[in-house]
Amino acid sequence: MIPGEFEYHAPSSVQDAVALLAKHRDEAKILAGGQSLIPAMRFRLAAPEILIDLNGIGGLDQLEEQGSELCIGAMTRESALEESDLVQKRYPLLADAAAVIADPVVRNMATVGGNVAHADPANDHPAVMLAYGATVYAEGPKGKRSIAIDDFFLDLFENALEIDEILTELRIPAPTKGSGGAYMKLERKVGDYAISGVAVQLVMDGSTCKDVRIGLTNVSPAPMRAKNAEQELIGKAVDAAAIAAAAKAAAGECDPSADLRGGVDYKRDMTRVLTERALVRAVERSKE
Amino acid sequence: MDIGGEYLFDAPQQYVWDALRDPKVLTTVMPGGEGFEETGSNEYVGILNIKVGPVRGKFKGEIKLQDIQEPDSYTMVVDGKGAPGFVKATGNVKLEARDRQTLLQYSGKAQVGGKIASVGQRLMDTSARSIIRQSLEGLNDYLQKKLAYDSEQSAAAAPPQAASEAEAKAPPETEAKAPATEDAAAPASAQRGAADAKDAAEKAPEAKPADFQYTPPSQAELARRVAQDVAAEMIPKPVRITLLIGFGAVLGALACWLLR
Amino acid sequence: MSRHQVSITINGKAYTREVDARTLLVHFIREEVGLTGTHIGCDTTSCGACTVLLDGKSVKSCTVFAVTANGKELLTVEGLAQGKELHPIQEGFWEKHGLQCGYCTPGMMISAKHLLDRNANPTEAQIREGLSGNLCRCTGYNNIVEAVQYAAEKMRSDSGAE
Amino acid sequence: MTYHRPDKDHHLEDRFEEHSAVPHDPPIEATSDEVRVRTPDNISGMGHRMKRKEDPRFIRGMGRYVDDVKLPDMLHMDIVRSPYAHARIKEIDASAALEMPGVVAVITGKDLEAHKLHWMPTLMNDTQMVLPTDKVVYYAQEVCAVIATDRYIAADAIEQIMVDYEPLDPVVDPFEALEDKVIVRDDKELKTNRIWHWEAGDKAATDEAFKNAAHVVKQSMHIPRIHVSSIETCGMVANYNVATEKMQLYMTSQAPHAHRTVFSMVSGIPEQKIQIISPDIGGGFGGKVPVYPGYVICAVASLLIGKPVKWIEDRSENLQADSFARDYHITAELAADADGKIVGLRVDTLADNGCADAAANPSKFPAGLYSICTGSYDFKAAHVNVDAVYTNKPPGGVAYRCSFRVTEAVHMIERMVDIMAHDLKVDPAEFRKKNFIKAEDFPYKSPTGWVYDSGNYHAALQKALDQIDYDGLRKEQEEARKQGRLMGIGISSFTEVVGAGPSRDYDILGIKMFDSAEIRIHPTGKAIARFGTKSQGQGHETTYAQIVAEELGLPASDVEVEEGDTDTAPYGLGTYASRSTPTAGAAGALAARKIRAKAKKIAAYLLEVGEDDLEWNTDRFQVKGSPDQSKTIQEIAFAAYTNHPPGMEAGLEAIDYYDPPNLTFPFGSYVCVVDIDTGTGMIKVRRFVAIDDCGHIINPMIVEGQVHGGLTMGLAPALFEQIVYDENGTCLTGTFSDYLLPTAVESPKWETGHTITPSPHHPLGAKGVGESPTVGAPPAIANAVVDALWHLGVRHLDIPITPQKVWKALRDAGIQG
Repeated sequence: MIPGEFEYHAPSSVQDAVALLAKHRDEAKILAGGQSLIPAMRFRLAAPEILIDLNGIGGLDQLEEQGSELCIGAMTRESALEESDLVQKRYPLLADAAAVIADPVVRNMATVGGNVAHADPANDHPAVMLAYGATVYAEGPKGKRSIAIDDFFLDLFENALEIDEILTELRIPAPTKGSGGAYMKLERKVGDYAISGVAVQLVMDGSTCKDVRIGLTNVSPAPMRAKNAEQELIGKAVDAAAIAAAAKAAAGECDPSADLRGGVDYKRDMTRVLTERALVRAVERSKE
Repeated sequence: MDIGGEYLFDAPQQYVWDALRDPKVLTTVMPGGEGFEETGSNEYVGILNIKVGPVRGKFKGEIKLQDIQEPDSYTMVVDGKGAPGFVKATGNVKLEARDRQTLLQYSGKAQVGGKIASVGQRLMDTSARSIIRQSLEGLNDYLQKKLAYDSEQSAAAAPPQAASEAEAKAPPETEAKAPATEDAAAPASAQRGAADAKDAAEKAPEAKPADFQYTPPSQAELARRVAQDVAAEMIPKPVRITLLIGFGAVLGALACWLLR
Repeated sequence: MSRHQVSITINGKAYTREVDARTLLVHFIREEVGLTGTHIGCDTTSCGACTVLLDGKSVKSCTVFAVTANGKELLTVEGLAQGKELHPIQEGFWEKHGLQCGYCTPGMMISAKHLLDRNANPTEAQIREGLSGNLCRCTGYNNIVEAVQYAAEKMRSDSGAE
Repeated sequence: MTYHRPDKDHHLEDRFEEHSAVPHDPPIEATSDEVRVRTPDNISGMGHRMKRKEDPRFIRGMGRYVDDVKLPDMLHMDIVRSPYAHARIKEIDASAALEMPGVVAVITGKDLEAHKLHWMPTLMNDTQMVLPTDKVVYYAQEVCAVIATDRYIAADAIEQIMVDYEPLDPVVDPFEALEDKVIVRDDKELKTNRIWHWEAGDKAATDEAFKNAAHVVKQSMHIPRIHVSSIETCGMVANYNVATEKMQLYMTSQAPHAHRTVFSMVSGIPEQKIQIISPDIGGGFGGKVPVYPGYVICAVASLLIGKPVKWIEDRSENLQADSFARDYHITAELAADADGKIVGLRVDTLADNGCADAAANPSKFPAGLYSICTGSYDFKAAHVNVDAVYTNKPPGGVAYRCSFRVTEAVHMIERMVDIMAHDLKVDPAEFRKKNFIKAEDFPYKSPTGWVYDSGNYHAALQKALDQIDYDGLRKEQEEARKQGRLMGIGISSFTEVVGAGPSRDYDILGIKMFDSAEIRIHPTGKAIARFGTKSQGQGHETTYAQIVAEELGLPASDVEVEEGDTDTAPYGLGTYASRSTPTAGAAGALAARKIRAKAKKIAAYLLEVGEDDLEWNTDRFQVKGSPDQSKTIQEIAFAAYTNHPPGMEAGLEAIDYYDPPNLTFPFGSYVCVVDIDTGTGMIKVRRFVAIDDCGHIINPMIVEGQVHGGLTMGLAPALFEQIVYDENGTCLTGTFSDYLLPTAVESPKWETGHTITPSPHHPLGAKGVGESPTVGAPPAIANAVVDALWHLGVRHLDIPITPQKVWKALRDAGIQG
């Protein structure tokens, strides 16, 4: 349970980090919170030759609204979300998720950027960011660029970052009139990955759903949106029947794998149940 | 772990068959594949450097092909070992012509053991599926480029006789189906059995490694295509890449886990 | 491999050592510095026996590299008491029988400190949630909750008295 | 061990006369709710909520556990483990590892074979490999070990050792193992996986009872394989001194003395040259009773190299290779007459022992005390079968905080009783009351031969029902069902059997299961007391001091308690199976009484009166009728060294080896309320009331703490924990991410209480309590869940009852959530 040897770099700027990444490419790995990477290294399932530690880079942990967006620096610790009044008051979906990621001690080290960049469908932020329609900002040798979250997750642990790019920031749209969101996660115990998790962000116009995005956690090989479920709601009156139809659609379009958390049928049905509950909660919140 | 699924290749059956029988091709299309070699009658040994996210593992694999029914089906027995664990798998691969396309169906069982299974149980299935998808996607990519190359070649070669002696051996082909007839027309020495794959590689026109240079896309690129495929709603569900296997699949099962 | 000079202040005292990049913070604390009150229980960020405060926040020191903690301040269980005077959390654990084998206790108390530093008057549910990153196999948690409640009250009255 | 059948339950030899003839001191007392307190606060004898004496070092981070031991020139060991559950080892190539700077040695089975140390005996007289020379028989089995100057280097080196395995088909399922298609132990003469067959009770009488029964219920169940998972893993620092030829072993040991003897017998090192020090132990729960290969390799490494060697398991090694608990596959039948009285019990059991019979049971009890399975109920006919098999899994059969298989027994009978009550449409509480052994029937002889010392089951159950408002809950349940809400109420009225044990029946590898105490009173009236047991969190330093205080009137704070160093502590069998208070605690009381007897002589001398003129009062001997004339224990102690009577030996000390006349039988009634989320199948334990009766209480605070902890460790297997293997025999629950220990969030707020029905034969009337809740809680929870679902046609759910199991039951019943 001792990690293998590696060469360690602690750059003091994103530019330096990018330069290191550009130089070492595939041999290098970024260390953010390390709460996924270090255990993998301790099992020697991961053995990067070069580790580029972002913890010494200042200014990557901003958490503030700019214009019509909430800007979340990549190195923002999960616990910062929990402790932020802004997030608690205006971003209930994000706040819901922040409270159920891993456990409270892990959340002090784990970062939002790491959680997203890892592109693990079992992580909670990917579904949340998909539901928010977030924008990912990455920095590479050619400068900064933005990537729509819908284009970000490619496959299990595969994201759209180039090999020499670093995720530096996430931005999510600020709430508008009638918006509401909720995250529902079913876990065997605290600290576990979700059996299933559902992130909903919607905009209501009276009882009609103007817009909705639904992200699913740990029920597909890559983080996914429940687009069929969304289609069951958009432009429709959100009543029990519509919610049930959307939930059923989400259960149908997810693609879980069996593991110790449960079988495929169970996970599908949990996706249905949680979609229903998350929608109900999000609609309630849209009225607040 | 039960494995099974299907994949629709945009290539004629013989193309798919030959590629599936060619260790060199498989080595190239599988993410992390590294030099598979034939060691005996339909037996191959090779290295697979699996990469799933931050997790990497090197596996030595032995593959046996059995019950070979050219060009329709075979059974693959895989035995892989590496520091992170081991895999044992048996899979049936079936090809079926669908017009100019070929439907590959696979089913079987894979057992993954050792450290990867023990500490990364949650990712066993998902990782295997991911690697398989990427392998099949990679194979399709190869076939597309190969087809394009061959039709270019045949277009160029059709009016005048091919200059090189190697190419001269190969009758011109006018369409992608050619390899099937081509194979049948090959010298009598080209028997099924021992050096089957090698023969195919050496004698069939599509296997001109010196001429046809194939550069596989990066794993990220394959992943991107998988993502696009999965996202693309025009792809009918049954044909969507729902599962793994075949060659890449079984070996893909090697790649697993990862903790939080 | 790379070796690095690392300076970490632990319980107010600076320690400078040259270590491998891969040296885990928990090993730095236990082996390099010799403070063995911080324990190792699971190796996978599950049990929290290795919890320490890193710049005031509880972290699992088995999942942090010592090099990452370079220049930072740590508080371990050995730094809770002021000389002979126990910290209210330590008092609470003793008074309320919040420990049995004592192995998870240092990490549990550090997590409790993190919690109480941010919430002086937590509900029982908040205490349970706040300690849910730390496993205890002996106590069934009832008395740990009471110990934290005891400490919270004591800390509130102490600070009120000032 | 050869396969033999049938072997009658050893215990069936009738002990009734013997046990019921035991002189009672104190005499049988009626059940009470009041904790007995006979000493003032400053003395803090029994019954005081004394703060723990051991805590100051723990809360300051100054506990000293094995991994805290650091010796000069200490080397570190790491172990290469098998990725296969069954494979032949063709070659081990350690050349690359040996070339690494800092690597001192690589130890293989062949190296141990040269010293005839490649096999070791198990506690059940079976054999187990230390390191294999031929084949591995379970996943994560030790294959070879690296000794290096640093634990990081050792970890690097094991990656460089190339082992060539020839995989063999494993047998993972115990029922398949019975078919003998794959033989796990081909080192044995008999080529079978069957280890033993064992029976208890009267088959003919049981068959007859079933023939005449009006109601019979039958249920199969699996008590799954679980792991104790103390937060501290196992480890050792072995320190062999070449000059003195002394082997000092710091070891995570619950039974250091027995381990010393085993080490001596296995290694040939003279026993006086072995010192085992079991320092602070970070939880045991039975997992630190067996001798694991790692200990032996570590000790051998130090012996061969002549330097200290440290070995500390990581969590995955601990979960995957150390002894498991449970893993009994049970089919039970319970018969009742037309009046709803239980008349018979029939039990068939398949025990999955893994690759060796390494259960931590008394030698004569291959299935432990499993035949206690008639529980708290009074009926005459029972018959129990157990067959044990080898499979390609780690060996074990440790307690998981219980007494030798009593948890399996209690789970079975409490489930069966609940099923019968539900089938008969009788309230489960009423059904229990109707069938309980009555208070006046103690001592009670069970149909499988046990002699229960004392009990009052009705009182404990009634108290639990009252405390939780059982009637109110049943009404609420009725209403809830009408609204489609699912709640369940579960009861468990268990009888524990602890305190092994009487030496005639109980031994470990032939060593009788007595335990010991040695008390020395210093001239200034302070004392040191040493015991043969070893606390792993139970608080012995406090409770034993309170026992001495109770008996001698010395303030408990003046009594230093030591355990765990075999060079200084008297020989004892250790701490497990809730035996410390029943055995060593009794020894402490009796040693104190020996001291008191001598003290009386000294007091008589000092007061110049006859011994018969003296009476004991709390902390002094006083002249009868003239309490002013007295000598305190402190005065007497001083005199014992400064002014002792002529002809008397100086000093004031005593030792006692206590051989209990019988086991003790703690009991209790637990009531649990659960709410079920019909959408997700999630189970929430809303309330849990536990009424325990462990006889006289030494320290109520510690008893409550033990009960709380035991309840969470009962909740764990009921809802969360299970060791899972795949078809290859790979353990899939190799980390705490997949082996699920409950946190403070999953664990409810436990509500506890007690009744006190003293043991008639224990010197203090105490019984032991640390494990009762682990035994009693799982069926209370399982019964509550099934109670919530019974009307939907659910008769039984195997533990751990995961949300998926509940969800399936709900969906099968057409409830869509």
